[in-house]
Amino acid sequence: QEDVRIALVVKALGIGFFEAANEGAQEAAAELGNVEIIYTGPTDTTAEGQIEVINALIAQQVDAIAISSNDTDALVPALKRAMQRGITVLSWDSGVAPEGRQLHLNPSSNPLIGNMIIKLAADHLPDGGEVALLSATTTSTNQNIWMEEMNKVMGNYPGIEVVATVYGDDLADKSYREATGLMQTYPDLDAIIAPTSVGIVAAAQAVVDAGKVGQVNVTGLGLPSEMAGAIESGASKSFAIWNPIDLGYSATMLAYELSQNGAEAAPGAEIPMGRMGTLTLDENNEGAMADPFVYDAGNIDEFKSIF
Amino acid sequence: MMTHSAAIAQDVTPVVSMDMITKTFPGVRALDQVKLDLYPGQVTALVGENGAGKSTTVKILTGIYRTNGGTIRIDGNPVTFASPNDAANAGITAIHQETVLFDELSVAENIYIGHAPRNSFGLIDTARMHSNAASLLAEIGAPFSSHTQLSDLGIANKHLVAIARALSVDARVVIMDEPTAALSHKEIEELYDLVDTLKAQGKAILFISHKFDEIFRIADRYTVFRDGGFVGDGLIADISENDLVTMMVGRSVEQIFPDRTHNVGDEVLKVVGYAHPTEFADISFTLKRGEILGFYGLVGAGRSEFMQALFGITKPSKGVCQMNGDLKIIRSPAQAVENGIVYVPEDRGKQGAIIGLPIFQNITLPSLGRTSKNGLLKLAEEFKLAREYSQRLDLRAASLDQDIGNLSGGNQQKVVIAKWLATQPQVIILDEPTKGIDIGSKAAVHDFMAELAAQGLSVIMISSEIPEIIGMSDRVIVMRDGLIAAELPREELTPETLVRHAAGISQPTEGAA
Amino acid sequence: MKRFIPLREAILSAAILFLTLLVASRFPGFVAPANLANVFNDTAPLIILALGQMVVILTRCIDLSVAANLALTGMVVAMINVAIPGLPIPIILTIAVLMGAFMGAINGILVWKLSIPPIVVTLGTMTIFRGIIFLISDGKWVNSHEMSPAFTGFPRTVLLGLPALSWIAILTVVAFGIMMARTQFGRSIFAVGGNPHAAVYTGINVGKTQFWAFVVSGALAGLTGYLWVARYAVAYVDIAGGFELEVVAACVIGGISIAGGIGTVGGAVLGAIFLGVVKNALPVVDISPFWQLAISGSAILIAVAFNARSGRNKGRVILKSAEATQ
Amino acid sequence: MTDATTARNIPDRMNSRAVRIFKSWEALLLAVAITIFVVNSFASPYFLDAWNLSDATFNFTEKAMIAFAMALLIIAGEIDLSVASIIALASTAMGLAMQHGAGTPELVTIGLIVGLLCGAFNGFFVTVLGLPSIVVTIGTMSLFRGISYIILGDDSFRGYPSSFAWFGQGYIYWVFTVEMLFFVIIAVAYAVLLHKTNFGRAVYAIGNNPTGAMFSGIRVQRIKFILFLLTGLMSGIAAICLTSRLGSTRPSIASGMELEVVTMVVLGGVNILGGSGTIPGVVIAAFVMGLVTFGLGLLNVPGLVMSIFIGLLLIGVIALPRLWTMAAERRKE
Ligand SMILES: Nc1ncnc2c1ncn2[C@@H]1O[C@H](COP(=O)(O)OP(=O)(O)OP(=O)(O)O)[C@@H](O)[C@H]1O
Ligand SMILES: Nc1ncnc2c1ncn2[C@@H]1O[C@H](COP(=O)(O)OP(=O)(O)OP(=O)(O)O)[C@@H](O)[C@H]1O
Ligand SMILES: [Mg+2]
Ligand SMILES: [Mg+2]
Repeated sequence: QEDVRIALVVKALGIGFFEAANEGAQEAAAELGNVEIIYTGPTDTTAEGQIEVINALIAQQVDAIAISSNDTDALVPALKRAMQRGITVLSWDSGVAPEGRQLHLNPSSNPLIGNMIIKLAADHLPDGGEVALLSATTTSTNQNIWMEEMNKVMGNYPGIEVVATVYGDDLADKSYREATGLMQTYPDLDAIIAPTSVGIVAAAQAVVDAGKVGQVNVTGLGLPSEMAGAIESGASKSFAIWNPIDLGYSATMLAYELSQNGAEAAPGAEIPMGRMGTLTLDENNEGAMADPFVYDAGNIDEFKSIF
Repeated sequence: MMTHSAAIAQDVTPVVSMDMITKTFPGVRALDQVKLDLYPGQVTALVGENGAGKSTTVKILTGIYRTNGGTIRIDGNPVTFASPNDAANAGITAIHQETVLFDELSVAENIYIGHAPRNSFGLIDTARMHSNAASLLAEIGAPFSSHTQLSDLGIANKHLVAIARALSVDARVVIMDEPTAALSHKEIEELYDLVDTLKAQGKAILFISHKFDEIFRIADRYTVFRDGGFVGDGLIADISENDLVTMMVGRSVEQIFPDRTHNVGDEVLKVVGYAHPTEFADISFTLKRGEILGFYGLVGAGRSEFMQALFGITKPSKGVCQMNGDLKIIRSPAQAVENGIVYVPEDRGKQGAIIGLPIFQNITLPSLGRTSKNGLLKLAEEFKLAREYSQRLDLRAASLDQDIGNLSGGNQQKVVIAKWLATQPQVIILDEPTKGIDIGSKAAVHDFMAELAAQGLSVIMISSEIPEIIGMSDRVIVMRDGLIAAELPREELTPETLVRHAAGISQPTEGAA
Repeated sequence: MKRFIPLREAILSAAILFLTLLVASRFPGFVAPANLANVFNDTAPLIILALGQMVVILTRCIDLSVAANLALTGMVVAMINVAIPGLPIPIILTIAVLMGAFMGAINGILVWKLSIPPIVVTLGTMTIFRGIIFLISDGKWVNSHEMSPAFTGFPRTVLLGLPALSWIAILTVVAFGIMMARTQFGRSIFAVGGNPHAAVYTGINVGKTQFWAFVVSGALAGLTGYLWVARYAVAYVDIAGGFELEVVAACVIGGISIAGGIGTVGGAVLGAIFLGVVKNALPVVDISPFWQLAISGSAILIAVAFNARSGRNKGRVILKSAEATQ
Repeated sequence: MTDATTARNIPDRMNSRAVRIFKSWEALLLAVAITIFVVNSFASPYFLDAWNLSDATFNFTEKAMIAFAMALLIIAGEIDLSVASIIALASTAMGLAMQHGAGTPELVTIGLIVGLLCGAFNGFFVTVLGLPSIVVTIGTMSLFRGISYIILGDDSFRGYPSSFAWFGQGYIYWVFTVEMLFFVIIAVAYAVLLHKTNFGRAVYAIGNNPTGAMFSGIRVQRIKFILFLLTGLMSGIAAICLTSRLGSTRPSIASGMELEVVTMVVLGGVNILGGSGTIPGVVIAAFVMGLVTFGLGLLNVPGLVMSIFIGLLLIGVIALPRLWTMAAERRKE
C-alpha cells in the first residue's frame, strides 16, 4: 500500500517552533504507520513564497496539506485549487480564510491567549503599572487577534496601562531597537509584552543591555529553549506557549482523519486527534487544541532541551 | 631655428628598437611586422594615414597592449611589457593622443599619480608632491597652480598637465602622440623648445603628427607606416615633403585646396544676438546658400560652445535664429535637424560616434525617418543609404555592420560626417572637421566640402588651422573670448590678420604666422 | 569644484543638526548625551558598511552582497562560538574579517578577471551567500543563550564612555580618512573611478584596484557580521535582509557619486548618520511605524536632489565679463 | 588591416545570419533551458504534466511582463528598482477603489493609471532633474511601498469582485492561463518595439552613448521618460494579475520582486551597463528561471537553496563563455 503523503507547510523553514511541530507530525506519522510527512515552507515569511510551495505540492498530488499561513487571504486561491484537485486542506497555528481550507486548528483559543499575555504581566504588578506591547509585523494575523482579545479583558486588570504598541517585524535587530526605544520613551515602563517568539527574546536582550533587569519584566509568548537565558538572568519572570509538538501532532492526525477516514469538517463536528483527544469545530470550522502553558524558573530546565 | 642633421651620428645604437611587431584585434590586423627605432638625442617622426597603426604602436611601447609577435629591444636586450608599469620602469613615458587625466584630482596628483613621493610612514608626502609639481609646471611655462583641480582647466592646459606628467618620471624615451592638436601657436612654440631641451638631455623622442610643417620643423628622422605595415624610414634631411607624402599614402597627393568658384546665393541662415550667461555674447551673422563660412579662433574661444547652442544642445539666454527668413526656435538637436541644421562635433568619441553600434546604424541614426515606414525599420533601405554615403566619403572598413569603435579616428570621423550628410541638411556645421585626419582623407574632406557648397549646401567650418581656414572659406568670423572679434571677407584673409584678431593684438607682430 | 565638496557636507551636517533639534524640541531626552551615544552606536554598523561601500562605489562598482556577507559571516562565527565557546574574541574577529574579505575577494575576482559587471556579480553572490547560510544552519537560529558571554559581550564593552562597537566605527573612519587621502591605494581608487581609461594609461591596474575595493568592503562586512550577531545576540538566515540598499542609500545621501570617482569619507559617514538619526527619531516622536518607510524614501529623494543641485556645473566661463562676476 | 583596403565595396555584413544566431547568447540560453527541461523530466515524475507545467508558469509570467520593459530601460542605460513597490501601491489603490465599490473595469483602469503615475514620478526625477536612476528608484522603492503601508497599515483588502479573478486565475483555453496570454502578447509587442522600430534603435543608441545620441538629434530625455512610463505600466499590469491571483492586497505584496526581475533581464543577456540585449533572450531567461524554480520545487527544495541555483546560473552563464574564450586564448599562446 502506498504511503499517505501529508504536507506540513510552515511559515518559514528553520524556525524552532515549527521544527518542533514537525517532530510532533513525525510522531503522528509513526503512530499511523503508512504516512509520509513532507515538511516544507518558504525560506522567508511571505505569502508568495507559500503559494509557490503550494503549487509544487499540488503538482506532486499530495494527499493533504496542513498549513500555518503567512496571509489569511492571499493563499485562498491557491488552496482552493488544491481542494479542487482533491487535496485535503487544513490550516493550523495561523489560519486562512474559511473558503481556503476545510478546518482550522487553533493552538489554543484566542480569548484564552489574549487573557494569558496580559495576566502574565499583571501577576507581577500587584500595584498596577505601565506595560507596552512589542508585536511581530503589523500584518501578523495571530498577534493582532490576541491583542484584540487582550483589550477586551483589560477591565479585569485595573491599574495596568498599555502605553504603546510597537512592531519588531519579527526581526531580531528591529525588535531590539524597538524595545530599547520603548524603555527610553517610557522610563517608568514595568513590563514589555511580546506575543511573538522573536520579539520576546530580543526584548529580553534589550532589557539586559539597558541594565533594567528587575525593573522591566519581559513576558509574552516564547520558546523555552530560546527563553531559558532570559529566565535565568531575571529579565523575564515567566512566559507562555502551547506545545508545538502537540500542535504538529494534532494537525497531522486531523489531516489523516479528513483525507483517509472520511471525517467531515462541519460546524459542530468532533474529530479525533489521537492522544490529544478530539477537536470540536465551531461555526467557522475552527477548533482549539488546548490551553497555553506557563513556563517559569520552576519548570524551564525541563522544557528547554525539547523545543 | 635649429638644423636637422647637425648632431646625428650614423652609428648610434637605438635606445628602443621594435622589430617585426604584429598586433591584431578581432577582425583587424592593426600592425603587421613593423619596425621602429628610436635614437638618443633625436626626434623620430612616425607618420602615416589614419588607422596606419601609429597610436597602436604607442600603446604597445607603453605596455597598454601586448603584441602578437615580434620583439622589442631596449639597449639591444629583448624585453616584454606585461603592464604599463613595466614600460615606465624601462624609462618610457608618453603623452597620449587622448588626454588621459583625472578631472577630480588636483594638478599635482594628476602629475604624480602612481609615483607620488612618500614620507617615512609610507604615506603620500603631499607637501613634497606639490613643490615638485610646481617646479615642473614652471619649467614648461604652465600658468596655473599645482593645487588647481583639473576640471577647472581648459583643454590646452590639460595638455600641459599631460606633458608635465610625462616629464615627472625620469624617462629616457618620450613619446608624443599628436601633442599639438589642441594647443595654440604660442603653446606649440613652447612645446618645440621643450623638445629641444629633451633632445639636449639625450632623450629619445617619438613624435606623431599629421602636420608636415611641424615634422620638418623638429624631427631628425622619420618612419612611415601604411595600413599597419612598415614602409620605410630615414633621415628627415634626406627627404622632401612630397616624397614623404607619397610614401605615406602610396600615391602622390596634391596638398592644395580645391579650386572653387565662389558664387554664393540667397541668405539661408541669420543669427541675431545669440548670448549665453558665461560662454558667449552678441553673436550675429548671416550665412548664404553655397557659402563656406569659416570660424577661426584660438582653442577655447567659445566657437564650439556657440555652435552647440545654435544646434540646440545648450540654451542661449538671448538671441534669435532665422532660416530662409522664417523665425526658428531651436531648443533641441532634434529641432535643429528638422530645420536642416546639423553639427559635426569636435569630440568624436563622446559626441559624434555611437560606439557600440555598427557603422550603418550610426550613419542612419538621424535619418531613420526616411529609411523607415510608420516607425518600423527597413534594414535594406538603411544599408543602401549607409553604402551610398560611406562610398562617397571613401570609408575604409571591413563591413558595414562592424562596430564603429573598431575604426581608426579618421574613419570614425568619416562615418560621423556621412551620418549628417545623409540627412540632406541645408546648413552643416563642421567643428574641426579635419582634426586628427591624415593628409589623404583631409583632402577628401576638403573636396567634399567644396562639392557640397557647389550643390548649394551652406557650410560653417570651425578650424584652428590657418591654411585650412584661408584655403576653404568664403568669409571668416574670428572669435575671441566668447565674442566676435572680426568678420573678414575672403580678400582680407592673411595668416597675420587672423592671428592678430584671434589673439587680440592691435599691432602686427613678428612671427605670428 | 573643491569649494562645493565641503559645502555639500555642511548642508548634510546642517540637515542632521536640524532634524536632531526638531526632535529635541519635543523630546529633550533625544539630545541627552547618553541617547546620542546610543544613536551613534546603533548607526555604527551602517557607518562601517557605508565606508566599505564607498570605496567600491568610488571605483564605479557596487556591492549588493554586503548584507548577505554580513549574515553569512555572522552565522559562521556564531556557529564557531557554539562549537568552541572558549575561542578568544581576537581570533573570532580575525576569522570574521578574513571570511568577509574572502567573500569580497570572490566578488572582486569575478569583476577583475572575468569582467562581469559588479551589479550582476553581487546580485548573484548575494543570493548565493544567503542560500549558503540556510544550507549550513539548516535554517535554524543561533540564540543568545547558546553564545558565550564573551562573544556577545565584546561589542558592549564600554571604554571611555562608549561601547566597543562605537569605537570600532570611529577607528574605521579614521583609518579610512588616512587611507583615502594619503595612500597610493586611496588615490588610485579615485583615479579608477574618475577615469578608468586614463587609469590604465597611468599604470594603475583598474581591475586589481576594484578587486581590492571589494576585498575591503567584504572585510568590513565580515567584521560587522560578528558585531551585529554579537550585539543582537542572535544569528539566522535573514539578518540584515535588505540592508545593502540602506548602505547604498547612506553613500548616496553622503554625496558619493554612483558614477564613481567623487565622494569623501566625511560624506559617507554623514550619510549614514543621517539615516541613523531618522531611524531613531521616528519612534521617539511617535510617528506611526507605518510612516517610517515612506519618510525614509522621501528623505533619500530629497537628499539626492539636493546634492545634485549643489554640485551641478553651469558650463564653462569664457566671457571676460562673466569671469569678473564669478 | 586585412580586407579593408579596398574602399569602394564594403560588404554589408561580416557573418551570415546562421553564424550570428548560432553564436548568440540566446542560443546558449536556449541550450540551458532545454537541458533544465530534460533534467527536470527525469528528476520528477510529476514534471511532464500539462496542468503542472501550466501552474509553473505563474512562477515567472508576472515578473517577465515587467522584465520586458525593464530590459528596454536597462538597454537605455537606466534601471528601475521600484517596480515591486509600484505593484504594492497600484494594488493598494485598487483595493481602496474596490472598497468604494469599483467594478473590474475601474479596478483595471486604476491599476494601470497608478502604474503610469509611478513611472512618471521616477521618470521626472531621472530625466527632468537629471538624477541617477538607481538612486532615485531606491528612494521611490521605499516611498511607494511606504504609502501602501500608510494606507493599509496592518489591514488588508480582500473581497475583489469575482470577475476580477479572471486576470490571475483564469484560463483561456484548456491549460493556457490568462497570464500566459498576456505574457505572449507583451513579449511580442516588446520584441517589435525594440527590434523593429525607430524607437528601439534610439533605445540602443542612447544606451551606447547618450551624449552622442543627443547630438544625433534623438530626444534622449523624452525616450527615457517613455521607458519609465512603460515600466510603470507593466508594473501596473503585473499588479492587476498578482492582486487577482492572490485575491487580496497587503502592503508587503511582491516584496523582493525587483531583484528577481533584474536577474531575469540580465540572465536574458541584456548588458546591465546598457547598449545591448534582446527580447527573445529575456523570454528564454523567463522560462529558465521558471523551470529551475518549479523543478526544484517539485523536489521540495527550499526557496533559499533554489536561489543558490539562480545565483550560480546568473554568474555561471555569463562567466563560462568568458572562461572558455580565456582558456582558448591561453591554449593558442
Ligand atoms: N581596440 C581596438 N580594437 C579593434 N581595432 C582597433 C583597436 N584600436 C585600433 N584598432 C584598429 O587598428 C588600426 C590602427 O589604429 P590606430 O589608432 O593605431 O591608428 P592611428 O595611426 O593612430 O590613426 P589616427 O591618425 O587616426 O590616430 C585601425 O584600423 C583601427 O581600426
Ligand atoms: N576644461 C575642459 N575640460 C574638458 N574639455 C574641455 C575643456 N575645455 C575645452 N574642452 C573641450 O575641448 C574642445 C575644444 O575646446 P573649446 O570648446 O574651448 O574651444 P573652441 O573655442 O570651441 O575652439 P576649438 O574648436 O578650436 O577647440 C571642446 O570639445 C571642449 O568641450
Ligand atoms: Mg592615433
Ligand atoms: Mg571647439
